[in-house]
Amino acid sequence: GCSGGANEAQPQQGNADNKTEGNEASAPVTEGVIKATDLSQNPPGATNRKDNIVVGMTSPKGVFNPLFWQTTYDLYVVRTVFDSFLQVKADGTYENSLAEKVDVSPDGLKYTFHLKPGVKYSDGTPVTVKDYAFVLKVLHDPNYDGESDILSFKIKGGKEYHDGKANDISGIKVIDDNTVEVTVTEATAYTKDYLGEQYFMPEAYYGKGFKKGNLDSIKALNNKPIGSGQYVLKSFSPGQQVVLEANPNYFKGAPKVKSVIFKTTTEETNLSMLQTGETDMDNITVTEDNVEELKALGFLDVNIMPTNGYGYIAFNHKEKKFQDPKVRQALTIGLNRKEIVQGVYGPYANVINIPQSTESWSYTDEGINKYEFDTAKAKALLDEAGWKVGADGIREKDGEKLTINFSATADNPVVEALLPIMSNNYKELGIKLTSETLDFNAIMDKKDTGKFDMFFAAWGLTPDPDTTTFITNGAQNDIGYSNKKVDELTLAGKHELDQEKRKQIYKQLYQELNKDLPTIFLYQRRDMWPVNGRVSGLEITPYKDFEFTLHNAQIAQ
Amino acid sequence: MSEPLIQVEGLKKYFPITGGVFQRTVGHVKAVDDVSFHIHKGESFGLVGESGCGKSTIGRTILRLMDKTEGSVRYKGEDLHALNKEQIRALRPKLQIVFQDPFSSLNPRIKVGEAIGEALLDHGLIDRNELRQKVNETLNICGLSSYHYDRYPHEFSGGQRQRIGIARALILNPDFIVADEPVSALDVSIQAQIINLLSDLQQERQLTYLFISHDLSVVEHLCSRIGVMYLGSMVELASKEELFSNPLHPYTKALLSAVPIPDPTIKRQRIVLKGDIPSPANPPSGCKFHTRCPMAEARCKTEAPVYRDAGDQHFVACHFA
Amino acid sequence: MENALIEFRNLKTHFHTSNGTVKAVNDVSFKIREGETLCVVGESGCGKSVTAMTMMRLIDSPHTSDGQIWFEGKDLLKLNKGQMQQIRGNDISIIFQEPMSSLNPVLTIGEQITEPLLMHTLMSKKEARARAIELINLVGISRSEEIFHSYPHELSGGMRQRIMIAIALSCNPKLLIADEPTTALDVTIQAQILDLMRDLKDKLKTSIMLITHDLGVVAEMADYVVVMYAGNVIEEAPVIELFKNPQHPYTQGLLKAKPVINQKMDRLYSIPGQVPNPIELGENCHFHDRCAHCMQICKDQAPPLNEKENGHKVACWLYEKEGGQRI
Amino acid sequence: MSAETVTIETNQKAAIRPEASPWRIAIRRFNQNRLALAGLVILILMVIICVFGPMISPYHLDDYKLSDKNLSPNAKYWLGTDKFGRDILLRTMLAGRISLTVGLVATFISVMIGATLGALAGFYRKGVDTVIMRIADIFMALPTLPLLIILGAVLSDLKVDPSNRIYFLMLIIGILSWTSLSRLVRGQILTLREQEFMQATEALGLRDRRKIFRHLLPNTIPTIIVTATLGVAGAIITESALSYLGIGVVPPTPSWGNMISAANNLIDFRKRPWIWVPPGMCILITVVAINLIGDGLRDALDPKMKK
Amino acid sequence: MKQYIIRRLLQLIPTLIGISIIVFAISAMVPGDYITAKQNPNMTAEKAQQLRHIYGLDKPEYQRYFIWAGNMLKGNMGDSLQHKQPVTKVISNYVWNSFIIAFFSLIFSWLIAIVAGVFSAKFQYSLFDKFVTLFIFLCMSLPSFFIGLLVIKIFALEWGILPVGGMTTAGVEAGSWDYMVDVLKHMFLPTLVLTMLSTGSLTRYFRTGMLEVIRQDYIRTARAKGLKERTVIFKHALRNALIPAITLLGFELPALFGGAMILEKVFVWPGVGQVYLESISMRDYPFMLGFTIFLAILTLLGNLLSDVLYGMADPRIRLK
Ligand SMILES: Nc1ncnc2c1ncn2[C@@H]1O[C@H](COP(=O)(O)OP(=O)(O)OP(=O)(O)O)[C@@H](O)[C@H]1O
Ligand SMILES: Nc1ncnc2c1ncn2[C@@H]1O[C@H](COP(=O)(O)OP(=O)(O)OP(=O)(O)O)[C@@H](O)[C@H]1O
Ligand SMILES: [Mg+2]
Ligand SMILES: [Mg+2]
Repeated sequence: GCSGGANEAQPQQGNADNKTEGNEASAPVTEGVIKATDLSQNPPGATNRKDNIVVGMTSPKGVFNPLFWQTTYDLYVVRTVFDSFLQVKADGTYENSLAEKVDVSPDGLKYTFHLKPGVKYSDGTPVTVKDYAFVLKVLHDPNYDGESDILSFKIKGGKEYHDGKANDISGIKVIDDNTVEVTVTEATAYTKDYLGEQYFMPEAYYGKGFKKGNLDSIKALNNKPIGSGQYVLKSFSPGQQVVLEANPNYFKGAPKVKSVIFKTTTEETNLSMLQTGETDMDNITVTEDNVEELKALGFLDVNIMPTNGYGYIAFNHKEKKFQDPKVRQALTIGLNRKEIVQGVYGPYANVINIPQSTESWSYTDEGINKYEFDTAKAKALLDEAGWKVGADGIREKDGEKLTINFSATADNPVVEALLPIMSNNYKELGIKLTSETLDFNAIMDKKDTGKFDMFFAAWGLTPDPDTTTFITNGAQNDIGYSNKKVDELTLAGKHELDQEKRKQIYKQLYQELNKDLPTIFLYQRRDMWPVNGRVSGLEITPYKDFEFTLHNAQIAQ
Repeated sequence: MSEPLIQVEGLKKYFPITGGVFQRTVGHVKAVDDVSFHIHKGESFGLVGESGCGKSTIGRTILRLMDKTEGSVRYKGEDLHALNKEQIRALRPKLQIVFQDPFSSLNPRIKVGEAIGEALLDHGLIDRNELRQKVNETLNICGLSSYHYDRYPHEFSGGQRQRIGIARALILNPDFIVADEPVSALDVSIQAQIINLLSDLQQERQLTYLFISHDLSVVEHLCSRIGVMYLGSMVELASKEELFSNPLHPYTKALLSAVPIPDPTIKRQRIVLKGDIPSPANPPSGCKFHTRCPMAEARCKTEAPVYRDAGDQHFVACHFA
Repeated sequence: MENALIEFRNLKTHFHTSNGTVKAVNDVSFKIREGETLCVVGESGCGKSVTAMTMMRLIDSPHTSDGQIWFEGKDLLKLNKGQMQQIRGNDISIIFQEPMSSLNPVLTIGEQITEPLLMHTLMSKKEARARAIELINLVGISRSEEIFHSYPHELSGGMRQRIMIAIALSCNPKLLIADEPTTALDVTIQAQILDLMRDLKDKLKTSIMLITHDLGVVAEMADYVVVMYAGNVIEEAPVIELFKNPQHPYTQGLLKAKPVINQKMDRLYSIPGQVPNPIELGENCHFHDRCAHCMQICKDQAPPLNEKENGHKVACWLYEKEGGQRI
Repeated sequence: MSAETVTIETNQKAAIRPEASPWRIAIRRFNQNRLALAGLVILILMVIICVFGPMISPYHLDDYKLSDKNLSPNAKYWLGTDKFGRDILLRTMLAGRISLTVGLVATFISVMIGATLGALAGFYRKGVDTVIMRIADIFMALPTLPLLIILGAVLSDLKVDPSNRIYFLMLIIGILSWTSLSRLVRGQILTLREQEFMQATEALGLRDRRKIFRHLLPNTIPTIIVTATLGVAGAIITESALSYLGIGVVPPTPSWGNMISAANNLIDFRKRPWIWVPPGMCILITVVAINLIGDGLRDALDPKMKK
Repeated sequence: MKQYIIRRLLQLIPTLIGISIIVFAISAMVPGDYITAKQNPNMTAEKAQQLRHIYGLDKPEYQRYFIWAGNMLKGNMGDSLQHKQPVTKVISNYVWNSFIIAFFSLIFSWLIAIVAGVFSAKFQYSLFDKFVTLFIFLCMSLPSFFIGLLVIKIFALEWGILPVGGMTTAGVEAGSWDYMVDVLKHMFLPTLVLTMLSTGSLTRYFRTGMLEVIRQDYIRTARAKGLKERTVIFKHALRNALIPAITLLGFELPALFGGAMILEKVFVWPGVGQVYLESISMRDYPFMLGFTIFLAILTLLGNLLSDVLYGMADPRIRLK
């Protein structure tokens, strides 16, 4: 959905300098693809490369192992080199990849995965479900220090294996080379996707020398991955590039582009490198300037889409003053969120009122209060809540002044706009606001220790709407928020297997969150992936990044 | 005479010679090698000798501006080298030195007025507002003027700098001054003025000098006893009358004969010393002077002469004296 | 003897200091002939060193130099840097008065002596080294090999002075300026050095400008003497004439002040009074307030330097016909 | 000639004036140094403009006007506006208050510590040197960034008012940057202390304090001045890096450093020079002014200075 | 001297112990750890607990220190949490890239600084001097990323003669001649900027050092010998102005290996500085500590080196 495009064009007036003719003619495209206009502008740096695509990105760490990857960029490599039963789709749901079909028992406790026949690893050895079982076993290892949290999916016998009470995981049964059955003790909506998402790693290669409790032999192969994915890792130069070559054995057919290079770029110059053709595509921060610049270059297809995440301002719910929903509402209404968002991203972000991406199947705006900026209403709410303006113009209640310490990380462009607007808005409301900028981890630490009033941060979203962010004592809920109704709805959503029913549950959940405002929901911005016009066939969406479709990519000669 | 003011006993000062990348010690320059003498209060003791024979080193070691290698230096019976930092600092105003090289002993960034007066202030010997007055007085005494107060050392001529050095020592009203060639750069008139000043002060204040000089006529005029050094050792020591009328050591004789006479019509015969000057790092065996001595014999090569009293407090270290 | 090797004409060097203009050298003219030893004597601070330094163009304090210095048909004050560089150390070399600060503290003695040799002669490094060691021996320093590798701070005052002498002698200059070269030397070595200079003069016809306070040295070395006072030449004459018949009251005072061995006296004679402040110098005889024969004219007018009999020149109103009255 | 006598007379008076202390003379010489004076005037002007300018500006720190964003210099906004439509002129002046204070105070602190400790180490050598230099070693080896992160967190936990944290910032920059100067000064003092004039001070029995602060340190002033000049620029720029960690200034309060950093992409850089040129110029002018003053001071304290 | 060096080397031990304690304490006090830094939206509390246990983050600080220090003594710096590789391996992966640009810029900046500094001093207040001074201050008044952007704009975008960033063009084969040329091309801009940044302060130090020295008497002596001005300045004067330079040279040792964080980012240079920076913000303690200690050792050695060199530059200095 393209929210408020017309509205957001307005502030552009009077800014003749920055307006290009294109802008004047039509409202800017804030989502979708801006196609290349003039491929002849393509710099030789790009056109000289006939059979490779260079993707600019932050440098991966070199942990090209599905079990241990550390950053998104490692994950990009993992996803091109390895394959799994299931794969995410553009809408955030999953489809079969290596799996021919998946059977789920009606109670959601037994999952039978059927592997496509004849799939081979890049080294020619056949892919079997034993490899899959091997991976699940490693994930249960007591010394496993990767990020995957398989224990929370409660595979039968998994905990016992992990704690050393069993030598095998009873819930994993290899039926034959192509069939595996996994039994869990608790059904959740996400279990199937999670299990299906685990990558196939050849046991013959990775399992050599592996003993329970010692993963060193597997880690040693971090930078020499072998999988069944589209590409094969040819070389990795730390900080420079990852060179990938087409996997001739790829089960969907050998990729068309012979090699793909992930080249390291940084914020400061990634745009320039696109311009000189040193890269073919990159993730560029979306700002009006950047969009215009890229458009003007003419040889880039600019993909713009909503980010999987949102920005918010948290309240400390352990503080009495924030326990009153009226206060939270007042602070939301009294803050000119639209102005902040526009100031930073122009039309390339929108104010949100629920903690979910517009792209998600669970997204809803039914019965959602928009909390439009309204100082008078905010003042009224505060009055209602018992915070009366004191002699010095600052509100007080029971002798306590309404003062707020606000913390924010400074390396976020939003903060720069947020701070002045917030302090102006809140001053108007009769609130004394002091703000500080801190190192990200310092804020996280404050969050953990509860020594804060309000802070600004951004949150990443997963394709599945299940989260622990707002449930009482949830793993990610460190702002002390607690709401029975939210707890119930979240759990219901987690355990309901039917998507249509889940949708209903989440609608209620979001309505409740929207009403109760555990945090001030601020904005969802856009991501931007400009791709050189000579490259086609890539599908780039919020949930499904470019790397899944690399094998479809083609270079126009 | 009672106890001597300064007693130097068996003083030795060796400088290490270093070599190689790691600057290992490969030998020693025996700059001062077992020298003993004493100076009484109110006396001026002259020290003459070959250049590089260790006179300045003696002067500095006596005042503990350098650490000794061996021996002792007593001032009023107190071993200067045994005092701690504060004790020696308290004594400093009483023990002064005029450096041989006037320029390098002046800090280029400090005006001479301050350079002369600072020690007074630092020792709390004078009030700040009397300082200028006092410095100007001293400048005048030393043949400089008050307009020199605010100038930097590099703006002075060699002789003027030397006088600054003298003023700096005198202003502290010391008991004992090591004067290391204090008048070498002065023209004779000012030289005369300074020497007169020094002897006046001596009479007035019972000042004691260790007067190091090459100018034998000046030494003769000012000093009552004179020591002659050669290659780190004292070779002869006597009252000036004795020494000039009856020099016993061949080196002293050669020295006296070489004094230039300020009369172009007189051409005098001087004793020419032959041979290379030996190295203090590796002094000759026996009598150190034997390599150049016109009277040397075989025994001089092997046997070191004893430093002894040849009668009447005339000490000498020579087999033939 | 007649050929002037170098001639100073109306040389003036004024320093500009924060306290005022110091007229260190104020209208000085004299010449040095080939093979002649010229001694400059005078009150300490009268401008002897500055005269020498001006000739070498080595003054780096803010100053102005006026007049001419003719050397081999060239005015040294007008030469460019390159030409001057060719002359320094080669045709004219100088022994500075302050031996400690004049030697580079971080270079070995050897390096400092061989430098001008390598610069001005065609010697190889080895030859230069041999020559340097020879020079060190020549100026009477033992353990020349060791000294070659020593640093200046390891030498005694006299040794440093002799190193300066060795450097100055290294290239057999046409003119040697020796600014109090033997102050730190004992008389035996002084005699040796003076012999060395005389040798040089005899063998190579080197001219020497010797600045000294030691009238004994003057008597021994000089052919001709120039007496300076407060930036002016006040008297000049061949050496015997000067010692025999000093005319200027200052010169007379100077000769009287010298202590002589075996001449017992209680107090040394010294000229009363002080040298005038070089900032305040007026147009008069600068010696007038210390002079026993001071006349009115001395206070009003500067006396010219006029030649009297026996090649004797003196600047004093006493010897001028139009001399005023005594007061 | 007569003209000359006149000058001589005036000079003479100056020379004779008895109360002329060394500082007086240094100040007089400083005055004679026109460039140094120019530096001083520029710096004072900067300070005046930064202090009083914002008071007469029609804009205010908290003002922003998105409809006026990214305007090039014009009659309304003399130096243009930034991406939030804030007046660059006002921000530059406000930033000057912070940056000038930080630059000068932090440098002052680091120079004081560095020069003193360096001098002590060089003068006493042995144990004192070992202790001070090992401390310096340790300071040099400290990872600055984590240290600052801690400091930021601590300040935040102690609820120190963010607008006061700038004082800690100055202190911390000062404390973290004294080491190089101390080593430089020590190195020089090691040579200086071996010179004969120091033996003379020993002979005079001067107190160590006087030897160090009157005889040795003035000889290292040129180095100190260079370090100080470089330090001011460094501190101004460092400040902007530190605001991220909770010890610098908090937006919207500007500083020259963070104003420039705001233009950290090629587009602003290319298209909107008015965003970064004013703060950049201000830093440059400040540094040049301080350098001029420094040179003047050095020349004034240099007895052999030509002029 | 030998003794002095030995003593100093022995002093390294307590100093390093002190540094290790302080550095460790700092790392322990820094808010957050690797787990919080990751901000994984799926991380459950149990999982976090588990990971902290595996990483040893749940032990008391002093215990962690002794384990870490004990391993350090055995030459084992541990594994980087982010890279899942031994810290030494990670350092060696990146440090040489930093080293080469630092090395070249060191050479260039010292050469330029000596020449510029000496001439600025010799012709103090001349047009040359003023120009050099202004240029230096210009470089110093702008943050380094800024100068980086400037040269990228000119050389890469406008003239198109040099690449924007990185160390190689994507796809060029390592080892070939083309590769060498390619790397040189990529090196040029970062080296240039690094040189510009470090030349400034060096030049200033050389200039003042020379200003002090060229008015000394022994310079007069050197001139009196008729030496060429070049010899006078570069041999006689420069040698005496070396002491500050030696101090600065000592600082270069850690700088050679420390990486230039901001420039590496601007030029996408695969240096260690950025990795270090990231290890700090990601709380990758093993790497952060390991590299800090590595730099600390270099710092100590650099300072020791300069102390030893003092004695060689000036025979009067007696450090015992
Ligand atoms: N750099 C300078 N700046 C100002 N005045 C100076 C400078 N150098 C010398 N003078 C002054 O010039 C005068 C002459 O100095 P000069 O060194 O020529 O004396 P001199 O005749 O060599 O004396 P001496 O025999 O003591 O060495 C002195 O009064 C001295 O104070
Ligand atoms: N710091 C030092 N290091 C090594 N040797 C030194 C040092 N200082 C002096 N010497 C040596 O010690 C000897 C004596 O030096 P000293 O300065 O005492 O001689 P001096 O008698 O004063 O001579 P002069 O009359 O020439 O001044 C010389 O051979 C000199 O080389
Ligand atoms: Mg001596
Ligand atoms: Mg002189």
